[in-house]
Amino acid sequence: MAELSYRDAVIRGISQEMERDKNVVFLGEDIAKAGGVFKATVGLYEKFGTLRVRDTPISEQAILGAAMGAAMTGLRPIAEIMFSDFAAVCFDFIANEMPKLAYMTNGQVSCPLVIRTGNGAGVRFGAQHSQSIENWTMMIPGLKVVAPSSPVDVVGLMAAAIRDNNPVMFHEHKALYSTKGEVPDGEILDTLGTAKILRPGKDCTILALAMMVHRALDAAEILAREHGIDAEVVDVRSLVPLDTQTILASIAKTGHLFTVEENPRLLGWGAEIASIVADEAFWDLDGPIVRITTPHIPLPAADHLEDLALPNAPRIVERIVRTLNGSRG
Amino acid sequence: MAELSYRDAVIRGISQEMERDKNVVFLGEDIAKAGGVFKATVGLYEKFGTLRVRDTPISEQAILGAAMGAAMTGLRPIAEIMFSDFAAVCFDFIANEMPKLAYMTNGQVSCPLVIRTGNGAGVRFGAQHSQSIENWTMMIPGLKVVAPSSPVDVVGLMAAAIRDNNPVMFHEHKALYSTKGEVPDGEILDTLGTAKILRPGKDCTILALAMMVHRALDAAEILAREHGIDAEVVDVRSLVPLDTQTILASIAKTGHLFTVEENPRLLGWGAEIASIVADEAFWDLDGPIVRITTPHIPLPAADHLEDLALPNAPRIVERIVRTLNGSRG
Amino acid sequence: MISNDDIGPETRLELYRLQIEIRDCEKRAYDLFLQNLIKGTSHLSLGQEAIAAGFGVAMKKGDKSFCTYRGHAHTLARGVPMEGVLGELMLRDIGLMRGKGGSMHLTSVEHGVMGSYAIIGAHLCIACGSAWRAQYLGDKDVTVCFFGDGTTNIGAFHEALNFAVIWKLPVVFVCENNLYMEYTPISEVTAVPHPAADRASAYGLPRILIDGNDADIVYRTAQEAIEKARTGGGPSLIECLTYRHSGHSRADPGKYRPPGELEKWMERDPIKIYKQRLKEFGVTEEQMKTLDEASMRKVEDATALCKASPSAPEELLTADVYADGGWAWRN
Amino acid sequence: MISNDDIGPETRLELYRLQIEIRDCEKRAYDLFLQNLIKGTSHLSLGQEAIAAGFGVAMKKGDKSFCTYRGHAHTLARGVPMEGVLGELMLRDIGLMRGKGGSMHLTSVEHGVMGSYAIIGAHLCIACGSAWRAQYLGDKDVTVCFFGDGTTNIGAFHEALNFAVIWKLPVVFVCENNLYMEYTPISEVTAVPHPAADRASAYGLPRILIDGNDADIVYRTAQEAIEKARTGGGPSLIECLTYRHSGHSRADPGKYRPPGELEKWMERDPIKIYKQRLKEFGVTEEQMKTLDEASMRKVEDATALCKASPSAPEELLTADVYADGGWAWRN
Ligand SMILES: Cc1ncc(C[n+]2csc(CCOP(=O)(O)OP(=O)(O)O)c2C)c(N)n1
Ligand SMILES: Cc1ncc(C[n+]2csc(CCOP(=O)(O)OP(=O)(O)O)c2C)c(N)n1
Ligand SMILES: [Mg+2]
Ligand SMILES: [Mg+2]
Repeated sequence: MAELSYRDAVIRGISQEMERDKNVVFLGEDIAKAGGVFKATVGLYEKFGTLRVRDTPISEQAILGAAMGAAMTGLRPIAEIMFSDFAAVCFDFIANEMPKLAYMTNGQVSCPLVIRTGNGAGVRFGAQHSQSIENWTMMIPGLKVVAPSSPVDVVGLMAAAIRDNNPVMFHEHKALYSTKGEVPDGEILDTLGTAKILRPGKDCTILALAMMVHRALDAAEILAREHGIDAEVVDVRSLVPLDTQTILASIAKTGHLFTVEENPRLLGWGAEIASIVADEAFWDLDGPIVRITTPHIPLPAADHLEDLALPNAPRIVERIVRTLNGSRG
Repeated sequence: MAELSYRDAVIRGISQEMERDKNVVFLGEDIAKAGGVFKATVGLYEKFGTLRVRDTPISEQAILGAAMGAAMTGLRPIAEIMFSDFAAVCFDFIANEMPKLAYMTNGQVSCPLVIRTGNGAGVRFGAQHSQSIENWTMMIPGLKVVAPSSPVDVVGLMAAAIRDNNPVMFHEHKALYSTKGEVPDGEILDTLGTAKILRPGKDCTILALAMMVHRALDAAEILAREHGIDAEVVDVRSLVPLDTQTILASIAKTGHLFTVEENPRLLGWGAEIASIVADEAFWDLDGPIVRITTPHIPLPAADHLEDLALPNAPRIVERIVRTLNGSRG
Repeated sequence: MISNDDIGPETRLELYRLQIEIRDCEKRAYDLFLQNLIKGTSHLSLGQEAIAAGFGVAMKKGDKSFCTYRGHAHTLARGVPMEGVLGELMLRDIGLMRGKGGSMHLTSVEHGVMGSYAIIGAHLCIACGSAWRAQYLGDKDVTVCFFGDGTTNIGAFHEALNFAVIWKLPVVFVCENNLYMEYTPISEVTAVPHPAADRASAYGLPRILIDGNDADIVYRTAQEAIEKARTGGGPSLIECLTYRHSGHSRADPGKYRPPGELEKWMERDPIKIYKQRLKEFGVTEEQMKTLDEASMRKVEDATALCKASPSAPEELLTADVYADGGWAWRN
Repeated sequence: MISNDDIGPETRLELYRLQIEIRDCEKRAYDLFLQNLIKGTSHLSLGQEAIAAGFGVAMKKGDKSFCTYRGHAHTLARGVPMEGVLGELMLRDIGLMRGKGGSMHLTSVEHGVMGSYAIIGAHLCIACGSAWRAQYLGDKDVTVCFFGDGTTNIGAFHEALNFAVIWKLPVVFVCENNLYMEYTPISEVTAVPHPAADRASAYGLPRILIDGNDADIVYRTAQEAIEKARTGGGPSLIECLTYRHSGHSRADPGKYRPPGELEKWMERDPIKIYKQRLKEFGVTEEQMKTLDEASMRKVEDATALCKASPSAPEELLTADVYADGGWAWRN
C-alpha cells in the first residue's frame, strides 16, 4: 500500500498493462521523450522503448486514426488527446468512426482502444483548455466513457479500459493530477460500468463525477454537521456503461436526487440520469430532481470567475437544503 | 399563399434574406452551380451570382473558418455542411471557436452566421449519413439551435437565424425535403426560441422536433380516436433558446410529459427538458416522464431495420397508453 | 503479336477478368436500382475499373484494403463474391454486413477489405494505423488506401500523408482522380493541377502520376509501390487519372459535364483499351468471350441469390453495438 | 556607416522600439509569474521579437492580425498598450478582455488584433474568412495570420492554404519556425525539412524562407507580401527561422534542448543583431539608450497600473455569452 498521486496512477495503470500485453502501444503529442505536458506519462518511454511509446506531430486525426487502424488489426493502442477540448479537432473519429465500426461491419471488426485526455477546469486555462466534455462522449452510441476521481480508480479503470474490446474515452481530470491517495500494491483491475457509494446516507442521493466527487463529499459533511442531513454520495465513475442499479437503489432509499456536474448545464451527464429516474423511479421520488452544474457558459480564465462558475460545496449545500426544505414529500 | 416543399422553403428563406441584405453570403460544397446535393439551393447561384454563392472544396474546416472570420468582420455568412454527420470533421469550429468568441473577447467580437445542414434519418444512408445531431449542438454554450418541421417554419426561422447576431445551427431534416405545406406570400420572419402548440390537449404533453413532430401528431390522432386520450403536441422547434414557458405551461395543464426524439437515447434533447421539468414542475407531474427515442445504437442501413429503430406512431401510442394506465397520479 | 511480356498471360487474363466482372456487376447494380431493388444510395466505379483491378491483382492475400463509399469495385477486386456486394447494396441478409452497413461501408475482413468509409478523409488516417500494426508486429502485409481527387483538399489527407512518411509506414495511398468531387470539377477548388501528384513533394515523396485507365500501367505501378512498402521503403502516393462514366451516385444524372467530355473518355474506356491490349498479346476473341460469359453467369447467379435472400432478422437491430455482440449501455 | 537605406531611419528606430518593448514586456511577464502574479499559463516570444515587430511595422491601420496563444508580441506590435496585455495575463479588470479570455486569447479589435487562438490550426481558416470579407466588400485591408512550425502538420493548415489560394484571398500566412512544437523537435515529426516553405508548392505558392531574427529582412518580406495581397495578388506563405529563448510555457524549463543550442541562438538574438544594425546605420548608443529607457518606463507604468487593478466584477461571469450581452438560453 503506497500513497500515489493521480498523475503517477496514470503511469502505474499504463505500465501495468504494457507489461502484461505487448500489443498495448501508446502514442500522442509530447508523451514519450518529454513524459507528457501534465507529466502523467513520465518514464514510460524509457521503460517500454521507442517502438511502444511514440511522440506524434500535432495531428489529432492521424493520432486517433492510427490508433483505430491498429486496434482493428490486432493492437490495443492508447492514444492521448492532450486537452479534452481538442477532441473537437478529431471528433469524426470519436463520434463517427470508432464507435460505429463494429455495428456497420456486422461485428466483423472491433476497436479495442483507449483515448485518454486531460479534462476539466480549475487551472485558469480559459474557455478552450478547461472544458468538461464527458457529455460530448456520453451521447455517442458505441463508446464507453469513464472519469475517475481518485488514484486507485485511475489505475483500476485504466486497466479495465485497456483490456476492454471497445473504444473507451478515459477522462483524466487536470485539476486532480497532483492529488494523492492510497493505492494497494500488485495488479489492480477494476470494472467499467460500476458506480461507488463513497458515503452512505438516507436523506438524499448526490451523484458526482471526477473533481466534483470531492466537492460533493465536502458538501455532505457540511450537510451532516450543520443541517442534520444525511446525504449518500455516489461516485458515478462510468457514464457508459451506466450503473443504473446502484443509482436507482440509492434513490429508492433516499427519495431525493441531486447531481453535481462540472459540464455546462444543457445536456450535462446528469440530464440523462435525471430523465431515467423521472421515468423509472418516479414513484420513489419525494421531491424535485435538482441538477447543480456549471452555468451554460464558456469558462472564463480569471481565477475568481472560474471559481464562481464551478459547483462548490457551499453552493451544493445551499441548493440541497433549500430543495429539501421546500419539498412537501 | 402557395404550397411549397420544405426543400423550396430553404431556397425561399435564403433568397428573402439575400435580397434584403447584401452582406449575406453563402458557401458550401456543390451548393452553387449544382444547386446542392439535396437540391435545396437551386437557383441561388443564378440569382445572386458567383460572388455571393460560392462552391468550396471538401474542406469543412475552411468552410466554417471562412464563415466565422467573415462574420467577425462584417458579413452574415450562411455555411452549408452537407450532412449533419460531417459536423464532426469541423466540430472545433462549432464547439470551440464560434460559440466562445464573444465571451472570450469580452464582447469585442460577435459571430452572426448560420450553419445549415441535412440532419436525420429515414433515407437508408446508414450510420454515417443519417444521424440526428441536434443534441451535439444543443450542449454547446453560445450556440443557438433550431430544427424546423414544416416549410413555413423553414422560411421564418431561416430568416430569424440569418438576422440573429449569434452562430445558429439550422438543422434541416433530410427526409422532410420533399414534404409540402402552405406558405404565405411576402416576407416571413419568425422568432427563435419559440415552441408551437400544434395540437391542444388536456391529458398529456408530447414534445417533438423536426420529423418526429409529424409522427407525434399521427400518434395523437390515434390516441384520441382509439384510446380517448387528448394529447397536446408541442413542436419544440428551437432547442436553444428553449421555450420553457410554453413547455412548463403545457405540463402544468396535462400533468404528463412525453418526448419523441430521433436522436439516440443518451443525452438526447429530451433529457435536458425532462430534467428541467423534474425540477421545476415536479409537483405538477401526475406520472413518470417518458422519453421515446431511437435506441442508443448507430443507425442501420437496411430499410426495415431503420424503420424499426426510429420512433413511430404505433410505438408512441403504445408507450403513452401503457404509461398513463400505469400512473396512479 | 508482341513478345517480351513483363506481365505475362495469366496475370493479363486475371486483369481482364476482374475488370469485366467489376463492369458487369456495377452495370447490374445500376439496373437493380432502376428496378428499385436497391434502396439508399450507391456509387459506381464504371470507367474506373482498371485501378481496382490493377491493385487487386498486385495485392497479396493478407494485404489490407481501405476503400470509400465508391468501393464496390475495390471489394470485388479482393475476391469478395458478388452476392455479398450486390446483397449489401440491396440491403438483404445475404449482404456482406447483412444490410446493416449498406453500400457505402462494404467490409470483408476475411478478404482483407478492412472497410469502406463514407466520411471523406478519415480512412487515410485509419489506414496508417493498419500499416503501423504491420510494422510493429513485423507482419509482412501492406495496406492500400483508395480515395478520390476531392479528398486531397480535406485536412485528414494532410495529416495522414505526413504521419505515414515520418513513421515510414507500409501503406500505399491511391488517389483516383476522376476530375470531379460530387458535381464540382476538382480544378475549380484545388490550388494545383494535380491534386495528389503535385502535393507529393510536401511529404518528401516522389511525384507519381499515371494513366488510371490502363490496367497494365496501374498493375506495374501498384507492384512497385507495394513491394517498396513491403520491404520497408515506406509509403507511396499515386495519382491515377481516370473518369467515371456514370453520375456521382444514383441521384446524379451528371448534367454538370461539358458536352463531349464523356464521349472523349469513352474512347479511353479501360475495358476497350484492355481488349485491344489482349489482342496485341495474342489472346483470341473466343478466349475473351469465355471470360465475358463466365462473368455474366456470376452476375446472374449472384442476382438470383440476392433476390431470393430475405432481409435480416430484426434481432440484428441491436446486435454488435459493442464487441460483446450486444448494445447494453446500462445494467 | 552605410548609406542607401531602403528602410529609412524612422522605420528602423520603430523596428527597434517595438522589439525592445516586446522584449521588456515579455521579461516582465516572466518576472510576474515568478512572483505568482500571473495565474494560468503564459507563452513568451523571447527570441522571436523580430517577426512580430517586422510585421507590426509593415501592417497598416485597419489590417487584421490573427495570433496564437503565443501572441503577446503580435498584440503589442499592433500598438496595444502594455497594461492591456499584462493586465490580461494577470487576469485583472484592466486586461484587454478583463480577465475573461486570459493570456491565450488576447484580442483588441480597435487595434486590428482579431483574436488569439489556442487550439492549433483553426485560426488559419478563420483568417481566410476575414480576407474573404475584405475581398467581397472591396475593403483594402490585409489579414496576417501568425502560427508556429508545429501547426503545419494539422489538417486545418492544409485546408486554409488551399482555400486561400483558390479564392485568391488577401491573407499572409506567417510560420514562425522556432524548431519545436511544445517539447518535441519539429524535425522529428515532419516529412520535410522546412515545414512551411517546403509545402508552399503544394498550394502553387512560391517558396519563402527567411531569417526571422533579422527585423529588416522580416520587414521587407512582410511589406512585399502585404502589398501583393492588398493589390489582389493573393496569399503568401512565409517561413521565418527563429528560436524561443524560454520554454514553451511557464511550466517548461526546456530540458529537451541539446546542450549548446540555446547558446548558439543567443548569438543570433534579434535584439543583439538589431543593435549592431542600428550602429551600422549611424544610430548612437545614446539614441538607443533613450528608447531603452522609454520602454522600461512603459513596462513599469503598465506593471503599476496592473497591480493596482482589481479583478473584474462578478457580473461578468455570465456576460457576453450571446451578442445581446447576456447568457439566456431559455425564456
Ligand atoms: C467530410 C465529408 N464532406 C463531404 C462529403 C460528401 N461527399 C461524398 S462523396 C464527395 C465527393 C468526393 O469526391 P472524390 O474524393 O473525388 O471521390 P469520388 O466521389 O470522385 O470518387 C463528397 C463531397 C463527405 N462524405 N464527407
Ligand atoms: C489541436 C491542438 N493540439 C495540441 C495543442 C497543444 N499545443 C499547444 S501549443 C503546441 C505546440 C505548437 O507548436 P508550434 O505550432 O510550433 O507553435 P509554438 O508553440 O512553437 O509557437 C501544442 C502541441 C493545441 N493547443 N491544439
Ligand atoms: Mg473524384
Ligand atoms: Mg514551434
